[in-house]
Amino acid sequence: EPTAGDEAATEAEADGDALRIAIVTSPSGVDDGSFNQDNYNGILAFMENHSNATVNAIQETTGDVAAAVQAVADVVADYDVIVTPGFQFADISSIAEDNPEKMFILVDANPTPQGEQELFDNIYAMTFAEEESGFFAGVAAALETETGKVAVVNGIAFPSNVNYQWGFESGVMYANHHFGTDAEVVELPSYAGTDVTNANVGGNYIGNFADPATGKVVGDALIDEGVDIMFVAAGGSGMGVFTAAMEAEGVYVIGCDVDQFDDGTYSDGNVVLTSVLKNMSINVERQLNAIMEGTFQGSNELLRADTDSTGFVLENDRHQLSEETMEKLEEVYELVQAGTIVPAANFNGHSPDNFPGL
Amino acid sequence: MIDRMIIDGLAFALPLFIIALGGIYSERSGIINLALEGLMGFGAFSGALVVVLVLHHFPQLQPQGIYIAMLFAMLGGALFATIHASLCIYFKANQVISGVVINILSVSLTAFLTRQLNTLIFQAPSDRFQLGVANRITLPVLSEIPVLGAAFRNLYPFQFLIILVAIAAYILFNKSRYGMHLRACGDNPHAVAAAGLDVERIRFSAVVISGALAGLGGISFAYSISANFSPMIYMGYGYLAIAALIFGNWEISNTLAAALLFGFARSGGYALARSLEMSSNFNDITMTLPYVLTLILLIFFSKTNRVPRSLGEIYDKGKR
Amino acid sequence: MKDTIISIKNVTKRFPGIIANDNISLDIQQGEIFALLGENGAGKSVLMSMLFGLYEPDEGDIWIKGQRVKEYSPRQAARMGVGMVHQHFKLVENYTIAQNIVLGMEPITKGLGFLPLVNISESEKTIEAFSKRYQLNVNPRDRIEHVNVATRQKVEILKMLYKEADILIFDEPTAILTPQEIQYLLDIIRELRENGKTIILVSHKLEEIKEVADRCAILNRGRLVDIKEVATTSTREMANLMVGREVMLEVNKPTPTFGQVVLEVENLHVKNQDQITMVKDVSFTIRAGEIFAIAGVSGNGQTEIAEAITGLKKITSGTVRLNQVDITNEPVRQRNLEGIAYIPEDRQTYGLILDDPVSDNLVLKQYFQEPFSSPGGRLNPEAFHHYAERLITAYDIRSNKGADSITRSLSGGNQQKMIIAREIEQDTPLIIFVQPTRGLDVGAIENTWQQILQEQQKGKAILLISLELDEIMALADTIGVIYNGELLKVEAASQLTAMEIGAYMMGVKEDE
Amino acid sequence: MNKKNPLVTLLGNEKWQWLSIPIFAVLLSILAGSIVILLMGKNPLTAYLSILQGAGWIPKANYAGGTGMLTDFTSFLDALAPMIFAALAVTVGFRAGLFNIGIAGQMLLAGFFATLFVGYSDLPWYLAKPLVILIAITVGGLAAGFVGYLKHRFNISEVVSTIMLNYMIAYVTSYYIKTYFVNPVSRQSEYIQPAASLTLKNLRIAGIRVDLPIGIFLAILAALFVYYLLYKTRLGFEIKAVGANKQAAEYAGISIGRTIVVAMMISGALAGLAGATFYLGHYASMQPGVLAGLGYNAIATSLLGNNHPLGVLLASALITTLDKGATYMSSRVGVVQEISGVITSLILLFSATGTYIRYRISRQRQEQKEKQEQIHPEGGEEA
Ligand SMILES: Nc1ncnc2c1ncn2[C@@H]1O[C@H](COP(=O)(O)OP(=O)(O)OP(=O)(O)O)[C@@H](O)[C@H]1O
Ligand SMILES: Nc1ncnc2c1ncn2[C@@H]1O[C@H](COP(=O)(O)OP(=O)(O)OP(=O)(O)O)[C@@H](O)[C@H]1O
Ligand SMILES: [Mg+2]
Ligand SMILES: [Mg+2]
Repeated sequence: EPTAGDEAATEAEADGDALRIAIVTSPSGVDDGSFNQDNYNGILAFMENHSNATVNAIQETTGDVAAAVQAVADVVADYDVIVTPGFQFADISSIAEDNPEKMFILVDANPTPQGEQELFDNIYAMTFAEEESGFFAGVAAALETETGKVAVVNGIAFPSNVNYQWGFESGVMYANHHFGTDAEVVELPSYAGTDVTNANVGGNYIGNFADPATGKVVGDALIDEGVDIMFVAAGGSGMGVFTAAMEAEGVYVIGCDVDQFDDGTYSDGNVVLTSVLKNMSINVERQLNAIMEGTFQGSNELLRADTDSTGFVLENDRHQLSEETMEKLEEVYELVQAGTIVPAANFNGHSPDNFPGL
Repeated sequence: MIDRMIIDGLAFALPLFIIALGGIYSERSGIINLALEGLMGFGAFSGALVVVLVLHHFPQLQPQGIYIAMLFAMLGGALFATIHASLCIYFKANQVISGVVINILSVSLTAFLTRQLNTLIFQAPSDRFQLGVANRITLPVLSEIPVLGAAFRNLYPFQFLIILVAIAAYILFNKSRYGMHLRACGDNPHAVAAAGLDVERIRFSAVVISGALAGLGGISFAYSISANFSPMIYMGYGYLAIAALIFGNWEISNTLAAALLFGFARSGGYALARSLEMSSNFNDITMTLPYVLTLILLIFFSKTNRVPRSLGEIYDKGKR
Repeated sequence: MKDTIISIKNVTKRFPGIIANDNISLDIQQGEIFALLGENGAGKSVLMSMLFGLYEPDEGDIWIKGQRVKEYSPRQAARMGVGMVHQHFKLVENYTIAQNIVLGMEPITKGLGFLPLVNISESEKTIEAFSKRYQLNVNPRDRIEHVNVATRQKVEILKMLYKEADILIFDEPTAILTPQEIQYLLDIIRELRENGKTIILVSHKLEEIKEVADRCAILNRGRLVDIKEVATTSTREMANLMVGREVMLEVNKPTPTFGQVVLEVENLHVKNQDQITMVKDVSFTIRAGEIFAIAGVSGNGQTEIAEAITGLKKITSGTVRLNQVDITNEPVRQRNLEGIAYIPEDRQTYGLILDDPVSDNLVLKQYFQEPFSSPGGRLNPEAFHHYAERLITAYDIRSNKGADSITRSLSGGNQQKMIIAREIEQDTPLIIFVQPTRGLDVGAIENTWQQILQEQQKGKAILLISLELDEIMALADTIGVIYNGELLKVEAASQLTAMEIGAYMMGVKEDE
Repeated sequence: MNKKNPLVTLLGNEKWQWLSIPIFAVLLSILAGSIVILLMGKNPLTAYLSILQGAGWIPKANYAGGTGMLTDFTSFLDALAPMIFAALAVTVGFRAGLFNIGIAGQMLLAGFFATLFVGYSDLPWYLAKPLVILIAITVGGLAAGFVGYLKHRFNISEVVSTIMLNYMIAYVTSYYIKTYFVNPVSRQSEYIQPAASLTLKNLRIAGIRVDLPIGIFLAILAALFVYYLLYKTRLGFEIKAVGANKQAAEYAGISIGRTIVVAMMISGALAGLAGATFYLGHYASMQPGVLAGLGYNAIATSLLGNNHPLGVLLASALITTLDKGATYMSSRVGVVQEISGVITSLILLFSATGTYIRYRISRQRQEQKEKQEQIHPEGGEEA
């Protein structure tokens, strides 16, 4: 109905430059204190400088990809910008095609190609070099371990998870070579992952992103093997690994994606050694600003340390690393930023024991 | 590995058992209770909410946290159970339907409230209540027994409480006047009324008790699995408890055996997976172990099943 | 002059569609045996239930021991010393006899010195002694689900005595007892009166009332007709008051002519679900045109025999032949088609689907045949309706909406008519009647007996299982008496007296 | 005349009680929902209107490119189809006296096999689509028939066996999906071929993009079929007899075991169709290890529809409307979407009291009648 579309246009003009933003999320919602929250914070930060912008948070409750896209389709008419955090939203490209005047910020996935088309003028898709974050975790773990045994726990061997795993292993390897540590990466054969090409990639995979019970079993099994630091990139299943660490003595975890320090508190302290980050909020804010300034450009970006998009927690009261470790992390961070170090990722042709900068 | 199997098996079986025990109270009084899943979840929600509130203001109470949580989980479960009890007893609703509806309500209500309360009260948006863990306890002497000693190692505080509550519930159920009246209600409520007792009150209290026990089980799972309350607690353990109690023929001791079977089949499944060293993909297959086992055992044990005679029947004083 | 212990003043009680008690007033004296007499549905049980606190009067009040009872409940009744033996037993099946008797007044022991626990062993001892004292011998450790009806009756009586009631209500306690047991019960009732108890006895059986009661009240359709001194009133007078017209239950039984053997039962053994043998080595034959009656106290295997013949229960061993065809292993449907009609004992559970319309129930055994359904399986509602209307007229089945009435809304008597109509219309060589007149009033009984005799005239073989000796004496050509699963005696009806049958029903064998 | 009781006046007509009582329950819960929305400081009227808009019943103010009211409405129908099937599955089981708690598992298994054998094949649409339906019916029917068999043969409560089977099916299919046809981006099974889909996706009608669900036509047919089955056929007569009174049915010569198994198979076949329209229609993909919540909601939906196939159609439409409209309401009114879940459960909660309402009405009508009878005693006697 063309008339309806016209109305929307006039409405938008009447409000002047008021940007109408929607954030559509997977079941956990914008206030999950985690992944979605970080994206939402980017919008809130933007709104501090643009007080007449509005934001509505919409939550899709099933977690199914088709449902996720449907939720976007249901509301797209009423907004100028839609922020969609999560791989579930890759299929919004079809909506973007139909709504060239709307802008989309897609986080953690590239849009699904429509025919030959992979890039869309109105979608800014950001993905992150998880292997870099994993690398920092690996270096920190190798430097901090008391038992000399560390491990990485993941959900399912999808590329993002394998990136984290190999990045972590690269980091441990790097520390062993350059900082004189002697850390061993423990892998349980029964939890080895099979990646999307059906190759066995090792690691410790829970086999699920929403099964904390099995997460705890895997965590316990690793602790039984003597592991005292676990890097956890396993979604909801990860909470089980955290619990296992809390129940054990002297075992720590490294969080991922966002600062997970608050998830680690328990009666005797905190099990979160540090968290390695994907800096989504600053990138969401950047793109919203770009929209305001008229410089917004659709693209599929793999974001790295060079734009401060990957990293680790810096605030002193949000991590438990020694000063020495922090110094070494700063050191490798610069090398990663400069591209001197390129940790191994699922499909970048490197492996944890052979990557540039090792 | 066997240690781990015993420890984890018990830690899973006991909460499951106490939920099923709640189910026994309700069903032996004549009220079908498919609502256990929802009662368990709501109980866990209440316990977690209260403990988070208390610790927010009195952080020094941290060590007592788990006990506060268990107490309020029982209260919350009991409170939520009054809905099921009222629907089934006073509003004469179909008991199966009421149970299913309560489960649906519980999931949506706790998810909604958790989010709202975190933002409103703690100004910290989150979809869960962080609980922290309970210190685990190892019993001296007993834990030194070879192999079986594992059953006395690394125990959660809730395991002790569950055992205490279960013993009390057992005595109340099988030895006390109240228990005798309750079991009679499940067989022939008219006989109970003729004996000058109030059937509706007995049944109401039985359902409320079942809510309290389910709540206790729920908060135990919350502590032992993810150390927080989130809607992820609704993993179907309430339904599993129903299976356990039917498997246990509505008898407390048999149901304990059924719950232990589930617990050990589950931890045994994990142990099996580890020893076979198959890749993580096969986890899903080993996870089916408890259910396959149950179904097979049911084939042998169901013939003699004795459903409480008046189970599910709407009690109408005037009916002859 | 004795004191008034119960005073019922202008009491009215209604149920949907019926006024069960209509403005009833009567006084009962301390220490008397007061009988309550009336047809089925006259409102006797309802009135007693109000005395016992199960129902509340809609209007009027009840005074007990000079006190007006308010917020009255069975608990309250027990406190005031009122006890009741219910017509429909109210027993917990999976409890022992002792547990049933003490329910609500359990003796307590202190477990570990402080826990109030039910003292089962003490209850058992008490009950054992107690049952000896009243000579109502029961084993307190038996579970109710394993004992027969007579024992259950005893348990109901013991329940009341145990609660030390001094006002004892017996609601039709003799309906299921043998003549000997009835005598015995009446003795107990007399003895209780000697002990100063007040007794209210509800019964249809005029002889009993005549024998023990001091006074009797007659109810008819919820109204109090009269109160009589029993000593100066004849049974005939009471009967006429009860029914409101002259009654004469008399059967004109024509001399039967027997044809070929229709049913042959040989060495039948049947177990119940607890693997207890309920029928032991039973053999008998029924010829065309013969009424073969099985007499016996309820629970001695009668139901199992009927169910074994109809195929509802699995046979442990033995054979059943119908018209020379061995049907021992045939399914129910097949047997029906080959010629067995069956009026079951428990009409509400087996005979009818109460929530379905009358029409569906009337075709319950034929719905799958033409014209009720097509060969393809499509139902023909018109045929249902047509057929039902015909039976409703032919058998005088009364209901509010004819074929479309919900079966539950019909009175018990009309429900029974539905079943009899359906079964007789099958026109099968064998008809099994179990308790065909239970719960029917005199008129309906007359009618049913006539129908049974008509079928006999048509040359049907009839198996009649009844607890009512009168019925058996009135109808049977041949009588088999069953005790404890065995046919103790099979004899032509003319060769047996009621007292003899009663003795066999108690298990007294010929040589004793 | 004595004064009339409003409840009796309003809902007293027994012929319409199957409709009037659920409507009464729904109105009560909408009222309760309004209070919740008011408490959150929002306008309930806007909220409810936007639910209707979101489900495509009434037009929205704005539509996005290429979409219109028809887009929303067909999308609603797409979601409605599996709900109807699932609720019908419950109804058939219920009428035979069986609680099929395993709808979700039967859906999943049927969807899985249809996806496995047809979803990724190159079959042309005229083979693929009927084959999907056939497989779904067969797999669902067999899975549930197995439950019926266990019940009949081994006396295993269908409640327990369906719960066990739900878990087993969820885990086993999860294994296969994750191992053999997972899409690494979406983390669920690869989308099926359009030829196999029961929803014709991305059609353009007058320039508007619509997803046309074939399933909805099938679902309405299925409702008619169930109606026909239950009320017009011999088998339906037997199913209802077994459900209403097992002993009486056995007495009448109906084979209980066969009827239970057949009823379960029909219930399962309907559940299978729910699975087909859910996984190969509405979603076109499967989430590993996730049982559809719809399988449980259907139990309550069937009750709301009074376990009557036509009532089920209306009840499913209502529940699906609430579900579909929730996103748009959340966006327009700014309340969290979970509110709609709370309202749905309130509706179901109130509808569970339908028996009680009916009971109260008959009681009160009786009292009224008796009062009248006292005024005209002779008239009452004949009534
Ligand atoms: N709970 C009830 N609900 C509805 N109607 C009832 C109820 N109890 C009794 N009635 C009706 O009240 C009337 C009186 O019943 P009551 O049981 O007192 O009869 P009765 O005189 O004891 O008959 P019987 O000799 O058969 O025991 C009957 O018509 C019966 O249907
Ligand atoms: N469960 C019930 N539901 C509805 N109405 C009932 C019920 N029981 C009894 N009634 C009503 O009470 C009336 C009397 O029932 P009851 O069985 O006591 O009749 P009755 O007087 O004994 O008649 P009959 O001599 O035919 O047995 C019935 O006609 C019916 O309207
Ligand atoms: Mg009576
Ligand atoms: Mg009657």
